[in-house]
Amino acid sequence: MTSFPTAPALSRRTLLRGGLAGAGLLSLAACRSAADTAAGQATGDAAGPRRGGVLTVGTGVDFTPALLFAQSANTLVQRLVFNTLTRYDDKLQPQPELATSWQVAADGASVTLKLREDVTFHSGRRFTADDVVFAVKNLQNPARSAQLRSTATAVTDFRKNGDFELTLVLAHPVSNLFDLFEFMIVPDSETVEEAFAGTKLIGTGPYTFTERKPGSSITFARNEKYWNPGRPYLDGVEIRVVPQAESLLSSLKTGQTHLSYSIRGKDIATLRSDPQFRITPYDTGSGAYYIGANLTAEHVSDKRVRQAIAWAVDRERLVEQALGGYGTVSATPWPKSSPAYSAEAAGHYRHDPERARQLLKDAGLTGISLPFAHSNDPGNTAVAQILQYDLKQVGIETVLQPTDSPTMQKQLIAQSMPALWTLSHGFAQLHPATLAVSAYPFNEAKNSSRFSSPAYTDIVQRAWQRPDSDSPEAKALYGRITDVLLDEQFVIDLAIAGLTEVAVGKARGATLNKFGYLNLDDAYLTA
Amino acid sequence: MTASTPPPSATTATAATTAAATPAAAAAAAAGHPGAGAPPRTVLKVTDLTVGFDGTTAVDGVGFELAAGDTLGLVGESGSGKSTTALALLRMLPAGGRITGGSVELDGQDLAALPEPALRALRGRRIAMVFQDPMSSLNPVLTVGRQLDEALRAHGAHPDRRERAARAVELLDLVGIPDAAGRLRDHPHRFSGGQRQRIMIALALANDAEVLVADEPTTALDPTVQRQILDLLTRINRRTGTALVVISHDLGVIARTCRRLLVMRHGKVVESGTTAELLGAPQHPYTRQLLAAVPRLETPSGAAANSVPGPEPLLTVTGLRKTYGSRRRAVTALDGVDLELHPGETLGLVGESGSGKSTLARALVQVHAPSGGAIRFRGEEFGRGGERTARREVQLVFQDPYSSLNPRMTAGQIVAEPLIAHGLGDRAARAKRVAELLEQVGLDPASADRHPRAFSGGQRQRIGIARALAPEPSVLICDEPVSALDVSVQAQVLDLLARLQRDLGLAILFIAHDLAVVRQVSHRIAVLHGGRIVETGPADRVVTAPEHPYTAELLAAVPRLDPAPVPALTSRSTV
Amino acid sequence: MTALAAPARALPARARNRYLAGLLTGRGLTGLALVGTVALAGLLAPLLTGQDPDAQGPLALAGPSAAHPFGTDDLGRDLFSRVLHGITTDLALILSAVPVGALAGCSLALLAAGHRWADTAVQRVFDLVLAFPGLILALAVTAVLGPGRWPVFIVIALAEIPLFGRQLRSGILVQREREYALAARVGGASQRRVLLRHVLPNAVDPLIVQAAVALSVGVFIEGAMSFLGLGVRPPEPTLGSILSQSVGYLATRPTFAAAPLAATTALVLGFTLIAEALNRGIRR
Amino acid sequence: MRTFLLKRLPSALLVLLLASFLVFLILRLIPGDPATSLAGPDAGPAAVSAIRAQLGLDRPLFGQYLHWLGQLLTGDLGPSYAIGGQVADLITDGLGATAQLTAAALLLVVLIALPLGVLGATARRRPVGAAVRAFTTAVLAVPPFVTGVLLVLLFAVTLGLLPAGGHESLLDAPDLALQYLLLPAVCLALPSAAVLARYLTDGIERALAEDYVRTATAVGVSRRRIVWRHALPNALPSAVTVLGLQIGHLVAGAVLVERIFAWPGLGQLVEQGVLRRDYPVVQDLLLLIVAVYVTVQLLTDLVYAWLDPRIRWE
Repeated sequence: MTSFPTAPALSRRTLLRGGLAGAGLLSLAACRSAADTAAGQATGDAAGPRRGGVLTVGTGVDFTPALLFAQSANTLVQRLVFNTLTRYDDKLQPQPELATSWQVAADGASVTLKLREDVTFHSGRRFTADDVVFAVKNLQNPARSAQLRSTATAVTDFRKNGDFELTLVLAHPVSNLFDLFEFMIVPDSETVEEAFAGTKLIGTGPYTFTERKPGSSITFARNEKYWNPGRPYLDGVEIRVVPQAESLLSSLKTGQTHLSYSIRGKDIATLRSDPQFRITPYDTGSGAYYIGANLTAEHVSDKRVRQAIAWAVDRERLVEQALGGYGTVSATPWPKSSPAYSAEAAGHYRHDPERARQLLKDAGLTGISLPFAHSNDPGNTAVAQILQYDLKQVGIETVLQPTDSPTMQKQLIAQSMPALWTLSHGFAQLHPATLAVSAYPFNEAKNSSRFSSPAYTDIVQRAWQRPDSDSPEAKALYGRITDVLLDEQFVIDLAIAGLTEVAVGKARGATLNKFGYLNLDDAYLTA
Repeated sequence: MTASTPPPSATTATAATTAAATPAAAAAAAAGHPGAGAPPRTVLKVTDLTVGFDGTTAVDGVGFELAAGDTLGLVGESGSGKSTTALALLRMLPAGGRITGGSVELDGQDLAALPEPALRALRGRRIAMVFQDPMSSLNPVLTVGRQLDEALRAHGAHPDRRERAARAVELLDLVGIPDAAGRLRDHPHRFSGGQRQRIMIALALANDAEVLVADEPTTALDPTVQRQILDLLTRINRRTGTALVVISHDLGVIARTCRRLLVMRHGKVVESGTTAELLGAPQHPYTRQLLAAVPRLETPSGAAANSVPGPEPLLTVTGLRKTYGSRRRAVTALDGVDLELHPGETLGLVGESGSGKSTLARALVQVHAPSGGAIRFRGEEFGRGGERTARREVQLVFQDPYSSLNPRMTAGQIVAEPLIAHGLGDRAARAKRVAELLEQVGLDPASADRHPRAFSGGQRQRIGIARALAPEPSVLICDEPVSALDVSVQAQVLDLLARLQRDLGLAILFIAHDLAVVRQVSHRIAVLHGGRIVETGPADRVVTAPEHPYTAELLAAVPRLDPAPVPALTSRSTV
Repeated sequence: MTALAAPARALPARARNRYLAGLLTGRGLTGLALVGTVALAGLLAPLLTGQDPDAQGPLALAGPSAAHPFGTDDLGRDLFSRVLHGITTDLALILSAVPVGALAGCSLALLAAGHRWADTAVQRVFDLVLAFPGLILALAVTAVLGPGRWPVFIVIALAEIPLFGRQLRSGILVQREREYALAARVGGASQRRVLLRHVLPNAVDPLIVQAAVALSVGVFIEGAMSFLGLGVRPPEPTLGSILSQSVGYLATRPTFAAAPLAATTALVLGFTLIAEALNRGIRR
Repeated sequence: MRTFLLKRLPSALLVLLLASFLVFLILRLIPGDPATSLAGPDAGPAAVSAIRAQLGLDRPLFGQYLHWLGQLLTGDLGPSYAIGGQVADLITDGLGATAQLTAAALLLVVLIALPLGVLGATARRRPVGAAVRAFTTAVLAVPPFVTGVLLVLLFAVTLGLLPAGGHESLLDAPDLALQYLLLPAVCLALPSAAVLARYLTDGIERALAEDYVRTATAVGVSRRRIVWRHALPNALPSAVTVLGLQIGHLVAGAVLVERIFAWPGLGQLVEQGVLRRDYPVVQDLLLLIVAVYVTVQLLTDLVYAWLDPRIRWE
């Protein structure tokens, strides 16, 4: 299927000839058309998975090699070249990948993994337990800036039992151990520095890295010796970087790209009625919009002001106008799939300006003005303007501060944010403890809001340092975390909008893991 | 009117060509109308030609006939409509101009009524034109060969490029450009002014036009070059039988070239006739006035009547040198000039373009620092105190009354500038002085608040003089002060200068290329050539008995108002 | 001696004020009318529309209607009001930044006229400013100063400096060699006086034209900076910010872009027409 | 010509040195630093300082500057901080793409501006002239980011004639590469073409009022030939100067156009570099752009002298 069902190639050429008369263009027209080369050359039956073809994935942000081992804006590469030890299913239950089975000790102080024995790296070297040791140590290196470093550093010792069996000894039980296994790609120890520099990516994954043109594209070819027999189906994958949102949309519409996770909500809304596209929401990614408050700043140090803000925002309109309807109104960070999710908590704050005004009045604060930072891209600017307007309605004037992301990041890390800011955060789709120990906005030890409370620290540590994550006790702890968050409102959650997959009809079988790693093991292109 | 002095020892090419041409002219004159002996055919007949410019009439009912091989002169001062007439002949009026009546018949075809494409086919092929300013009339970025090529291919006579190139060489040869073949690839700026005018003529001749209209063909040129160009036109007229229409403000130019004359004023023909008749017995008062205003070389100096020069020199120049450019490629403009200027004296400095006269003037008013030698004012050397008094007491009058006045200032402001610069008087005193100065130069003090463009050329030159007089100088350097003016205006300005010298006892360095003018106003004349003074002496002596061959050459080139060498009518030969 | 142009010169009254004469042609008047209409609409914005340009509502991306003559934007704000207020912001920015840039450029050019070394130095400064891609400059200035009107102002002014400076410098070089300048020097005027009183007034003509061109360049720079998220601080409307906002909806809501585009086009067209008219007036 | 170059070389080098200093300074003035952006949003101070040390950002500023100058002199530009790979490789790739784009745009500028400029001057009073003026005004009034998106919507999405964006190597697939090139080049070229057309119109109009045109008319050269062969060559030298300035604008405009058309050139690289505070990439790139500009100016002067025989190289 091409993207121009009504325009056969011949008529297109005729059109080109007629429309763009000119000697130079005529010779162009006689050649191939670049407008439809992305259509795969695959052959075969349309009914089932089919071998062959090159899948083109469009993204708005280029891959940053230095963030290979961290959660970043582009996580499409990791799972194409590398594998993880396990992967979650829809119910957050780990499933085997490089690890075939695992045994957590009863006290939760160690875990024993059995590994696949038939895996080789793209370099031809065999995968063994040493590579897992290396992967964990790699994440413990602060320069790798891995978000789950806290969990990785909980591993204090490695006990090998042959080449394919290994026990990780933990300093204390951690409830999000399998988040680490989902997160941690296993790199080739010999070329890790080259991988970090983006020149050579050697893993055990389904695709081998062929070429990277920074700012433009990254291409991969099928790993013929992949341990999963018959996979992958595709001959290759191209990740195409299209920074301009409108252009990315156009490239999907013209069939130049088959698949993208970077389409803005409001653009997706325009594609909804088009049968040519399949739209699949995931609750992964950095998808929760929030307002952060710097608790050392004037006015917002008062909890009532923060709660007033939570009441003031019309979350429904935010989702509708800024996100094109692709998002869920929520006062808590948790998506529905999270064990910490509770409908009641999610609906705790509604749009109630009257209540907001009352709270401000109680606090003795009327007519306050606050600086309000936001990222200067169009999407976040729209979000910020909506929030500004809503806050104004309850009597909080804000001065918007469009900030570019490196500046914002520096301020976040240095804890020097202005009184208010809006951003989005991830990590709520995993085990709830990961959010509180690994996601910076919620980190109990050090966060941008400069919030700290012994009670919060206590609950978070208890929720984290336990071997189980699904038990009623654990869930009770999550509920208490939610209560603290709802009460303190140092992070005012607004809406959850994960990644949304937009794919042309012929591109099938692509999935994301919980960290947004693109998995194309089972992906194929129909004829 | 006395007979002209015969050309001195003929060393130049000019003299040679004249000599070569003369027998032919004589022969033609003797034969009357060579050919069939029938009266020559009329090629151009202009009837009642009227040209309007945005509502005003610039040419009003001009009519004449031109026979094949004939020569006709159109003479008149600025604004007389002579150039407009010339342009109207080819219907090439500038924007806003339009032929509003009459006809221009070329061999019976009315050019005024012809559609543009048909007219284009005639331009250059049957009627051609040479313009006044060869500097701007040649395309600066195209080679001379290209421009000739364009002219040749415009009428498709020579389809082959090589053929055209050969013809271009032939044409350059004809107009006397040495090494014609080698110079086809040069751009216009590589040629001298006279050579450019020759190239213009070659362009006009490219397609063997029957009528050649030359609009002020020599105005921008030095006298010796002027004479060469006029000789060339005469020679072409004689050799190819091309009929000539020459437009000029200079009676001398026309008298030398044309058999018949038309005198124009305010767009109308006031008098016409053969050159001999007109010069010998002018009928119309305007013609008489015009003739009277022309300075004659024969007129003795009138300077002695104005003032008697003082004994002590006011300004002394010794061994003045000036070089331009880098040390390696230095161009010497002044090469050891010695001069003395006495109080109340007018020293005429004669020289052609490139002789260094403007450089000298600028050195004297301290715009350029000399490279060597010394200038003393009242005995004090420049650089040792002399320059300070000189800065106020030596003033300059410029050649071009258009460009030397700041268009953004009023006449009053312009005249007041030196007063302000030298800190003379307060505002009220200055206003009074400006009025005084304007009156002194013969302008209405009430016109002080008008901008230069509201004045005529002569009036502007008066403003320039008033400005120079403002700081009460004792020396006035006049750099070609009248060469851009009409003869009648020229006479008035010269009178003004004479009067000022009489009244104020000014010393004047009068720089000019026109020997007749210089003789008239100067006590002494110095001749500048190649950056050196080649001859100095009392004005009358230098003109009547030149000691240096170059002075003699200059004298020979001065056009005379005696109609003696006017060529006879020639018929067109086949080319 | 040019007899040729004499008839044309016989009309001194008409040429008295060449700028005025240029402006009073059909072209000039059209330009003035265009700029005037747009500017007036901007100035009278509070009278023409009762809507707060920043007031949001649930009705987003609506087409033109009685309540919203130009429709609404993606946040439900009235586009008519936003465009009108945007015009004021743009004009205020451009009409202040361009003169400042022009003044700075001209001062540098005058400075350059003083000495040979000053000339070299100033020329290199112009080169440097011209060589830096404008948008990089914008990124840097905004990053240092933070968002708002100032960076836009500075970037526009900076961009104009070499344009005006180079033009004035070459004008001065030409005019300085004219005889009237020489005459002023001979008359005893100091170098400074010759430059300021004589040369400068005659060298500014091309700058008038440059100014009109510069104004349209200003509209452009403002728009480009908004597009890159470096423009005037939101939610303050500017033509550029509305346009860049509308880009995402060109396919689905073309009316969104129409109004700001029309205002920008009218301004640029008006300024260019005025520039052309002045140009012809000067050349006449 | 050699003396001309020798004379201009020192000041060109001076501009480069000044530019290097400015570039270095500006980058350090911009808030945010490479280490924090490399560390990611959730990094702790330890990670940041580790990265800072690794990148050498903990050294004194002047030392860093000298180190950079040293790198420039030895030609070893070192690795990029954030984008990945060697700076030299990044720049080489980007330069190739941008060179293609600007060269194509330049060609289009000339191809569009020449006929438009001539038409504007000769058909001033006719409808064609009005149409030309309307076109140039419209092009000048609509910002390139709108033009770009409109072009994509029209030619890629609606008509499906050309790709919406992207890039193909000119060596691997010239026919496809040209199709990818067309839209961005047009988008980039239009404003400059409009400006150049205006200057050409102006120059030709002025040339047509000159005496030599009168001469050509008098010898019977046709109007068409006068315009193209006599007036145009006189308008060209100053047009070349304008074109030289426009090349600077093309490079600057590339930031926007490359973004809209996903063109992997220097513009994108600069933007990425700035956004990630990739100092080496941005420093070297900006300096390269300045160098290109200085070279273009030199070339413009040479071409000017070549086109105008009155000017000689001194």
